[in-house]
Amino acid sequence: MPALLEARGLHAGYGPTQVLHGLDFTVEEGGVTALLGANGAGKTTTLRAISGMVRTTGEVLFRGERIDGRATEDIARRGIAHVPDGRGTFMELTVEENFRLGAYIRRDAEVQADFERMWALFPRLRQRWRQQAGTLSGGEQQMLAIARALLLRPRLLLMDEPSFGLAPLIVEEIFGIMRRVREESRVGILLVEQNANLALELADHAYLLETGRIVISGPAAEIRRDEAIRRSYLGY
Amino acid sequence: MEALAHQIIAGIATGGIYASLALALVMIYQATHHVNFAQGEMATLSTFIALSFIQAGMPYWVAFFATIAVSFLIGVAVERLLMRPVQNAPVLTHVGVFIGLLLIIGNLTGWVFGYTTKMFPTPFESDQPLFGGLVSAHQLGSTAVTLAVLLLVYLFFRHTKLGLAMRAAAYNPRSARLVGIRVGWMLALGWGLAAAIGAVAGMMIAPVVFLDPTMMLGILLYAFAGALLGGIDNPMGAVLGGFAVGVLENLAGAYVVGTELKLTVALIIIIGVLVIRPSGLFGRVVLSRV
Amino acid sequence: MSASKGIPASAPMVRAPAQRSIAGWQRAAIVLLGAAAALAPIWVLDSFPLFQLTMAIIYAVAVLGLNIVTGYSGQISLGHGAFFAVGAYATAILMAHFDWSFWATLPVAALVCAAIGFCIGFPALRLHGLYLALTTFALAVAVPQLLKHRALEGWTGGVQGLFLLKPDPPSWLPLSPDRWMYVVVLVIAALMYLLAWNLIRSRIGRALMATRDHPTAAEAMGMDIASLKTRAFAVSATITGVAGSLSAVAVEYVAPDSFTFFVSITLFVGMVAGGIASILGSLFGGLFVVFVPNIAEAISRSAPGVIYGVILILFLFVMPDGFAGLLRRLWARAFGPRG
Amino acid sequence: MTTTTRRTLLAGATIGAAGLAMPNIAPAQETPGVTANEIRIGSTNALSGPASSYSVISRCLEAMFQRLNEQGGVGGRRIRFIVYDDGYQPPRTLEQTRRLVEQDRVAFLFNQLGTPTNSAIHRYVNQRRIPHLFLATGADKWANPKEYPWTIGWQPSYRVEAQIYAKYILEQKPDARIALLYQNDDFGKDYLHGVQDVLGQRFSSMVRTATNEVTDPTIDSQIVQLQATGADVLICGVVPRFAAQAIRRVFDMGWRPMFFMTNVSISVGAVMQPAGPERGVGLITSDYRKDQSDPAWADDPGMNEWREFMRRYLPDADLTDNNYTYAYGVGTTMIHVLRQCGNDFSRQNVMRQATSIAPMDIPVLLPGIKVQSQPDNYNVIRQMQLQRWDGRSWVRFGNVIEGANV
Repeated sequence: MPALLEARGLHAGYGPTQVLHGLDFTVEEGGVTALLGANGAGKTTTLRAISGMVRTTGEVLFRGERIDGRATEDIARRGIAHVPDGRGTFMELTVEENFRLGAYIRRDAEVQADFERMWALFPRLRQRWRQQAGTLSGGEQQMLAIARALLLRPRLLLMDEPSFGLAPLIVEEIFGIMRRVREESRVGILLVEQNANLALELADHAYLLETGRIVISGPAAEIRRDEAIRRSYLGY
Repeated sequence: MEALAHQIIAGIATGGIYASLALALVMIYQATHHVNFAQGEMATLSTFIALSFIQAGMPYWVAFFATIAVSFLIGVAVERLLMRPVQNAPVLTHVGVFIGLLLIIGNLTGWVFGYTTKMFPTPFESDQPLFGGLVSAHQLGSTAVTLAVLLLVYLFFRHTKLGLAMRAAAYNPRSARLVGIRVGWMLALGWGLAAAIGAVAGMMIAPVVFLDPTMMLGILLYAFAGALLGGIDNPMGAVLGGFAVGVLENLAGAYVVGTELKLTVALIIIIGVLVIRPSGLFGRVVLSRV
Repeated sequence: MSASKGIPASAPMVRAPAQRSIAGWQRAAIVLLGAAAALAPIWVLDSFPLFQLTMAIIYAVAVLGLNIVTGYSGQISLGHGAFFAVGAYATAILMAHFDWSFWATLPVAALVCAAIGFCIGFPALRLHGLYLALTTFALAVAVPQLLKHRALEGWTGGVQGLFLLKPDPPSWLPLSPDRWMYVVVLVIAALMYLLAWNLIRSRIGRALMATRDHPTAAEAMGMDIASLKTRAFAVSATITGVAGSLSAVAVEYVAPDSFTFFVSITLFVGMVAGGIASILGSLFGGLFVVFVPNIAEAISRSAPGVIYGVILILFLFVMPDGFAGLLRRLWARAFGPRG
Repeated sequence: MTTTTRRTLLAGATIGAAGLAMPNIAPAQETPGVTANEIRIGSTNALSGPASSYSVISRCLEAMFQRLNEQGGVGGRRIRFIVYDDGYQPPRTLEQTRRLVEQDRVAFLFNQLGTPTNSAIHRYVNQRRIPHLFLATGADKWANPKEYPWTIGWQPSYRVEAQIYAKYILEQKPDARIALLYQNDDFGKDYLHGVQDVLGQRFSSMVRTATNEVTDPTIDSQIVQLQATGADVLICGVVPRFAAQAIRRVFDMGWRPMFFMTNVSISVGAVMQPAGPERGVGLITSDYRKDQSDPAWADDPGMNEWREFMRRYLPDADLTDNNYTYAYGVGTTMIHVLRQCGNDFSRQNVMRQATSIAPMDIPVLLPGIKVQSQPDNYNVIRQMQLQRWDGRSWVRFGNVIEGANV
């Protein structure tokens, strides 16, 4: 059985600048894979490469099928949800409308049920139901972004720095919710995080990126325990 | 006093003209976040196409809907052929393409259909002059049509999935792609719908002002002002703005500065309002926290 | 969060021009060669092509003015024809009614435009994007109406306009008025370009571009954006107004119909075709708006407007960031990406 | 001519001065633009932009010269008629005219369109002594042989037309209250000036005015405003689209003034039909042309000549457009002048012939209205006749009126 997502020799860049130099990695169904590394290592670009938002070479396979070179919207329609950096909520639209957009491609009858599931996960969003997303606090916006992505009913969820710019308490809340998501559904998660400790706590497997190359990979628990790695790469 | 009432009624009637084109501007803005400067010219072209259909013997309403369909296709084609190649260019380049489009369509219409002033039929004929001859049956009918279009636009944007997707694509194309919206087609669809609404506006305006290739040149500016005054992201606001501009312009011309400067004064007032309320009277103020 | 987060989500308005250091003597040689090339047409061209070139340079100056506000400061103006008109009329009125010499009128025209530009700059601060486009476009529509207005008719000549004369060449120069006009335009254009060049290079210029690209950040850095932008508007209006003043004497006639909103559109087209936020591009823009309509006419006399529009759009397809963008790409290809 | 005196004086003075200060004007060729088998004639028109409706005039003239060439040309020479687009922008007109004169080296200029556009080149052509013939504009400043001897118009001026209406009003309704609607440009203002000429002191007490811009969508507001003044006479100096609007609105409001319409906007096809023929009954105008849609001219030999020409040379043209009859008239005049030149097509002789046309009939002009010119009188068509709309066609009444001496 193929991995949920597999990248082989993935290169990507902006204009003449190459950012990724041949990555190989996999994300397993139902598992959490963390992508760690310093600023500029190419973590965000990796997620964008999977979503078809940058020019790439190499192969990306999703459930055994090539998806590299496809349009972003087609990739989303195959079941890959992406919570991008800067959250990617629709600031000008209401929370409700953001929800409806999250479920845009779905034709099944369970959308309403999923709305209710999201209300249960994020009770704060329910209170803000008719408010413009732009008026929400940073933490609420991140919650909305995650809810919006989950409403796609994805098989794979790409998350770009969910903790970015948020107060520790909120970060804790969000990671708590993600743990619940992980337990309740079979969605695979590829998580990009600056906060390596948090990410490794949640992840099963981790890759360490340095200037566009994978330098270390292994089970999250092992990396967490490896003092040398922690000190030289993760800085804590 | 009677003259004042007459000026206001005449202003409302003229404002209806602005309102109908303003709706097309709102449509394209909602779908692309641009204002197409060639919108008026495209509407004029549509009206000439409608006239050809009618002259070829089609009944009015058949020609009406056929024109809407043809205009929709023209709008889609324009987006696919002309806007697509520059989609990643700077915004100002887009404005450059709009100007090119304005030149092409404006001159093409005259070249193909001629420049003489033509009569365009109305489906709302009546022999009884209304309101002391200030408003024709056609103007009442066309106002009803404008309001009907307004209702459709409102329902489309507020209550359909497609309308929501179009707004999302315009606000944030990147995120829209991430939820699976085909942004390219949303833009094309927006152009098509705007062209279709423009066609309706053209067919409603032409019986009042008479049809020639420059028919929309002045109207576009007023419609633009009306749309911005009311709030360009709000169809209802744009329509009210259109009516407001019509009345304002008449009152300024008749009682304030004389007809020579009525446009100037109307514009100054509008700009004054915009300085105080930059999103228009009914526009949604977009708040965002970083 | 810098590098990776900062990578542009949407295309930036301009890319930074490639900078290479050039030795002093090389620079001097380039300036001399440029000056020689600019003056050559006086001896090479007949009076008619020389006149066209004169007009092209005048439009290039006007486009340059527009470029400062719209290209560099990021405030879209569809109304610079208004400043062009004001500059032209300032010169024409002083020359026709008070028998001033052209040279004396030039600073007045510049000052008047600066003042008006400064005043327009204030509401322009509150308005963005489309709203500013409408405001400035309204200005372009209103100016011809004001020029025709009864109250000003005594000064402006109303719809009939005003006649004036080109400046005479100094008696020691064996040049015809046409050729002298070219020299005059060239010198003033050079001054305007120098002014613009210095402005763009200065702290103000860099601040303007920073404001355009990252308004919040610029504000956070403690820049007085409002004062920057209004000043930019004033400088921009001045340059375009000077161009208008030159056009009045080059054409020797001003009338409201010479300054319809089409002038604003023309300037805008020149800016886009030449390259947004490019000084060199503005020069090309001037050539574009004078010569391309003639090319269009040579292609089809039955519908030159259609052809002009088609050429404009094709041009933008091939060079979405204008002529200056093409130059930048050629430069990059020739010398490789800089390190 | 209230505001123009000082300026024209100034301009006249400068011509003299500039003429002296121009050492290197091209050495006077004997007959520029004329070769053994060709005469080059230049013109400008709005082939693009909002004023393009007049471009059909140039097309018609091109066809007329083509017909002339097929018939053997003039004096053994073919005519080459070069028309450039100025988009109705005065600076472009100057550019294109200089191209015609300096690059194409045309013999002379003919029927350039527009008042502001021709104003921009008025001095240029007079300085260089280039015949600037039969302009396509009805402003009255082209008939000024003293200061601008090289420029001559053709059609009767709008100002004279307005004078005719004003005099007729004084005759019929000495205590009329007049409403005047005019377009806020050179064309419309001539109607204001013409009425002022006749009424003089009484203007301010008798007349109320309103203006419109070409870009106005409708003129309803102006009509409402003028009706509210209680006027019983209405004069309109507006282009066809607004003329049709005015006729319809005035009628629908139940206002029944004595109603005068500029002869620019009386085409049956473009104005009266769109407005509704029944609404225009009683409308008064004055014209010098025959209206091609008027049944009275169905079998008229002159109009048949025109129709035959249109059928052969411009089969796709819109026959209701009276720019074609205008063009045919002015083209006929031009060809007549060329024939009068004999074999001498020097600029001096062309100008001499153009300014000494013996009174002649032109197929598309009303009976009794002549084309003529004298060295001291550049008003080529100086007669008109009043006519009234009877619901189907224009009915002439009264005598042929000679401009200034109504």
